[in-house]
Amino acid sequence: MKSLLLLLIPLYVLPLVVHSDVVLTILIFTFLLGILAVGFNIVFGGAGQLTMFHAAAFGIGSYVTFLSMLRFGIPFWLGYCVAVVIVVLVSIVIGWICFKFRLKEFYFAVVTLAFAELCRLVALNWTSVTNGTLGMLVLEKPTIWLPGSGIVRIEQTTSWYFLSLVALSAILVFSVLLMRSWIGRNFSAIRLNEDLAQTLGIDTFRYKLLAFTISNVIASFAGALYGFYTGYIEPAYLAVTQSLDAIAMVLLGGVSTIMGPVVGALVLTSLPHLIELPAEMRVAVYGMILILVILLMPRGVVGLFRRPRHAA
Amino acid sequence: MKHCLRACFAGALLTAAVVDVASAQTGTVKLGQIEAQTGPNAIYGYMSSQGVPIAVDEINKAGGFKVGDTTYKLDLIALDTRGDPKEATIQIKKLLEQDKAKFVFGPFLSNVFVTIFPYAKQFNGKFLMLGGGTRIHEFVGQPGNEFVIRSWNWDAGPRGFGERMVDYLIKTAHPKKVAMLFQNDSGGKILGDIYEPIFKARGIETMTEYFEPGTKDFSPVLAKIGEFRPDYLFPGYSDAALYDIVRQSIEGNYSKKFFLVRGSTGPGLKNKDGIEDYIVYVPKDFEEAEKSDPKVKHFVDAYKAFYKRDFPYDQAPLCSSSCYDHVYMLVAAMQKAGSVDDVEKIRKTLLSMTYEGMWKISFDDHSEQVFNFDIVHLRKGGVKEVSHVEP
Amino acid sequence: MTQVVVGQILNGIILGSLYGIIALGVTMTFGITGIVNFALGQFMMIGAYATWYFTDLVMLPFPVSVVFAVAIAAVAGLVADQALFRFTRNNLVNGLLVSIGLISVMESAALLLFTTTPKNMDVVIAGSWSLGAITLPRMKVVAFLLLVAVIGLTWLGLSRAWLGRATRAYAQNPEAAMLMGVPTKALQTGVVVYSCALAGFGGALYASLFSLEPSLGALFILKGVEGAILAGVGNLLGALAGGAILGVTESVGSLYLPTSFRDAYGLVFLVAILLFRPAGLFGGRK
Amino acid sequence: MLLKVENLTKRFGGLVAVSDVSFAVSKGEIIGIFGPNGSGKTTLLNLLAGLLPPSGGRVLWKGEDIAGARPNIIASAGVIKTFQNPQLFSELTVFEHVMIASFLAFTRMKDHSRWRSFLWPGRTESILRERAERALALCRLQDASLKRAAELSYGEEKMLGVAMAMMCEPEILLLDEPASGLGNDEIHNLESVLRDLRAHGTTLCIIDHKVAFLAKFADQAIALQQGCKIAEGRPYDVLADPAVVKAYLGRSHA
Repeated sequence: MKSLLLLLIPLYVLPLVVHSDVVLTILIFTFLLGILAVGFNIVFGGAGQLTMFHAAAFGIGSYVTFLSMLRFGIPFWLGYCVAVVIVVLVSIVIGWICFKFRLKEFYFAVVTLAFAELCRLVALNWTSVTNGTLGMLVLEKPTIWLPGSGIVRIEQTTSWYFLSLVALSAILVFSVLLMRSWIGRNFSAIRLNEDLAQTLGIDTFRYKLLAFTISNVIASFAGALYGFYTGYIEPAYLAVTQSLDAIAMVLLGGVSTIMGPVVGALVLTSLPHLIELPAEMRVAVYGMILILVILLMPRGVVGLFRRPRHAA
Repeated sequence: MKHCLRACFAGALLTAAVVDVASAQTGTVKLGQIEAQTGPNAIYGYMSSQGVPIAVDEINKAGGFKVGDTTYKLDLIALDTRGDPKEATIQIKKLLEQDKAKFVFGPFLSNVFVTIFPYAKQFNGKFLMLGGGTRIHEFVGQPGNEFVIRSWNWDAGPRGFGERMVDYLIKTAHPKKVAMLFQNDSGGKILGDIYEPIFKARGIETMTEYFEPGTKDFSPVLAKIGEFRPDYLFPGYSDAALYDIVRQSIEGNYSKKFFLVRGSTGPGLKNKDGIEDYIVYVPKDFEEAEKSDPKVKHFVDAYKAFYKRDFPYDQAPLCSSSCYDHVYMLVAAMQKAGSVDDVEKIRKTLLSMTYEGMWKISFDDHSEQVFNFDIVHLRKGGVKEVSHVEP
Repeated sequence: MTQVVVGQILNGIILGSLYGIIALGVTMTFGITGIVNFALGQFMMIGAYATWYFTDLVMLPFPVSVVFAVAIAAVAGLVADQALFRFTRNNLVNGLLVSIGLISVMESAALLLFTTTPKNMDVVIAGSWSLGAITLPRMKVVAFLLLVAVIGLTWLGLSRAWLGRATRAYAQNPEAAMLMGVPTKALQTGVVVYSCALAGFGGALYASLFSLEPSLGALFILKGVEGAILAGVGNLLGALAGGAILGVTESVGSLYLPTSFRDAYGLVFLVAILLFRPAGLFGGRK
Repeated sequence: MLLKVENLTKRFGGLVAVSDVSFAVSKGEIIGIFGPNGSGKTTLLNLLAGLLPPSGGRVLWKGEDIAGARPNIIASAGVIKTFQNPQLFSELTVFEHVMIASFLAFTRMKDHSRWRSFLWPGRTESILRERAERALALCRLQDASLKRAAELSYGEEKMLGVAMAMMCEPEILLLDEPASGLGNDEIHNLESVLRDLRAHGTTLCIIDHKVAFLAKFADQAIALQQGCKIAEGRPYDVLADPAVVKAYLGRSHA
């Protein structure tokens, strides 16, 4: 926990030093996509289940939050609660189907990919609600009650910077607590040897379902914030490429580590802006990283510094 | 001590002024461009991003342009959004805040424009954005959105090229039934919403089908259209799909007569023996115009020299060329307005002037572009008939 | 109306054969090397662009350029296997992620070489046969026959020739096969290269039917995996049937439901099969 | 009667691995089950632990039939099993293995709520750590607690399996061939551990083909052959039983 706070403090101080909007924007996207990556890492790095559904949860989070705000005229946070309820229900249904049939690694990934694509097709074709391919313009902004100035709309980059940083910090603290608790130990048991975990009294079905649901709820949180920050929600949020981005970030940063996904998110978000590559080359570099990480650094950047332990 | 401070302060002011005067002779005008040069839906962005560099290169080689007593050079900052709204957000911020560009070309993609619009709106009055995206039509011309100008003509409306195209179709072929087949994305949906009323107003029965972007086998949806027995098939909107639609429609003999408002003559020429009729809106038929119009000849040669490859006659040359005209039009507006950074004044002159480039370009009161265009009518065997239209 | 439906069933089967050849590649690679080569779609793209290049630019006759295209796809497969897939044998997750990396590398290479503008090959066999209201383009029928022939030959090879039996033996029981002197390393590489060549061949025929874009691989690999799982991974002839079932449902389905649901059918099949008949319709190796 | 097995059978297609086996174990008793390789010993154990669904028969645990229940339910009921070839988490240290195995013990902690331990794990952790040290000490693994599972010797792996089983606070411990593949000093070590377990009053069910080793500990013994129970009773009587001798040595041996 201490190492986590040590890494976060400089980020809080940064906006006082750095004023360039571009750097702050890149960091905001890093934090938001970092939340998605941390969510994925809990189910993949923690419980060892490779899911491809987190992009759908990401999209559902943004769509449902915005639609419930429109339909019921409630503030952002209440809208997000509605999204959490929906995502939890969807995760339980899909998780129950997958884990009841004891789908292993590859087949679990393919089935969750199929469900994610189905959700994307629904978002694409349910034009009366989601406006289909035209996407939806989000002009509302999240509001926060600040002691000094009461209800404040988050609009400027710096306020978005702090909101997304606080959100990321909360998710990171939660994931540290989770992985250090008995739940985290059970996740590691399931990841490393599911049969043995069964004989130790761990109901692997329930804990895999819990990991899957937690990861999707966190992904929907990232989706809600992301949709409101960019101000535009479209079916592409649920696309496979969004899932693959999160997977690449976690692999690059370090699977089963706490800060790994955030490091991966920072590298993959800022990469296109640091090196001025022709567009085609950039996509190639992206693919190259994925290959090199898997073949040469299976434990990712952060993983290099620490032996993999289940955070006990 | 105070005295000395005041002295050197004055000194500093003086030198700054001198330096400023010395550099008054030459300056640079920053020109931003955010287009999707790669990625799945980059076909339009890729084409338009080719015209601007040629114009900028020509102007700078000619020593820049004079406004008042200073000559300016153009500094082009072309960024590739890869069709990803997230990238575009970061890039527009870079252009407006870091590079302080006052003129931005693009985007042609509606979803990119809609994402960066709320952010760009904060800079209303401080910069101009010339974008071609279809959905820009919903925002342009409204109070508070003065910074947006749409650099492509609109289909509907009194001077809309779509209406003129439909009138031409009725005049030449008197069709009773037209089947529309568009891509299931924002561009396709908008085309459907525009052209259904236009055809209805003229008593033509229509049917609209949508296909998934990236579809290659159109035979199921063409079979559905075949049931409708249309006189004309109206497919849209990008060449990527048109080649397949035209070929498969001919091979499956669903319909051999085609009417297009977007896309190029390419598919028609490729299947010239199979088609019976192929009416397509082409901003300029370059093969023919190159022979008669020196400006077009100059542009084609400049393109070949700059990119060192042959000129893509069949692939919607409009985008690369009209953006070429836009650079010159912008420079002319700056010269007429007599300033390089008074955005509001430049905007007014730009919207009020008519620019005689490869096109006769002017803007309607909705600050959307209007320009003359050609209707290319291919008959069986590739016989081509071009008619020029002045909206 | 029924003629239109019959027309679409035939069209679906023809399209299904393209899915089938990729499904066959997926099945063979999974059966022998234990991973799914998600980059097969890109080898199809290589085959397609190579055929277009040799036919339109180098002006070679179509059959010659197909042979060249298949050769190039096979060589690319060998390079990919030796450089990457050799390290991810029997590790599904790493294999999946490495192939995804390979997809973006190969797609951007194609973008660099051929730009996004679609390429169209000159029509190889023009015209179409029609029977009542059903009209089938000649090229499509020829392509279908060639694909079925190649899949049939592969199946025959695997069941008759020694190498084929060794491959099947290895697929069923790797340890036993190894003990009987089956050259596993060469076999695994051989299978990867052969499935890439198959994909290249599929790409060559694809180029004769449709226009080409760098991103054509993505759609076909998903259909290929669906077809392979539908038939039961490891079941060779089943791959063609799996592909055909997918093709028919999509074509006939698009007649009644909006075409935007086209990809949904394959996904629904995939989920249903994996849950209720994990061994696939025809019972392959789970 | 702690555990009562009634005509438990298991068929794999035509092959009958375990046919109609019945026996009973009372609290604190040690029962030894032995038989030649392939006599269905491990299958029987897997049936009891729920790793294999039985084809027939009942397993009454404290009067309640747990046959066919999921392994984790049977484990939380108190029936804990070790593996013939040890199943371990290769990347983790010995201590981490035992901490993971502490899950059942953790769920049975009455004195405070789980969610408080989620936020302030301090107290529960220290209790579990102390129990883990005790279990490792019991199995003579305290000095190896920071070694990674992959670096352990075969004997140490077996001992870790027993330690993990102990952490689950078993009411009955099913030991699957604990002595097989061990060196002499490791067997001595194992024997002293089993004596400690007996002292704790843990009910044991040991299966092995090392007859001499079993006879030393078991209060009661059962002999299996081709899945059937061919003899039952005190270890030395069973050993002397002609049917067992014939099964073991292949011919009658006076």
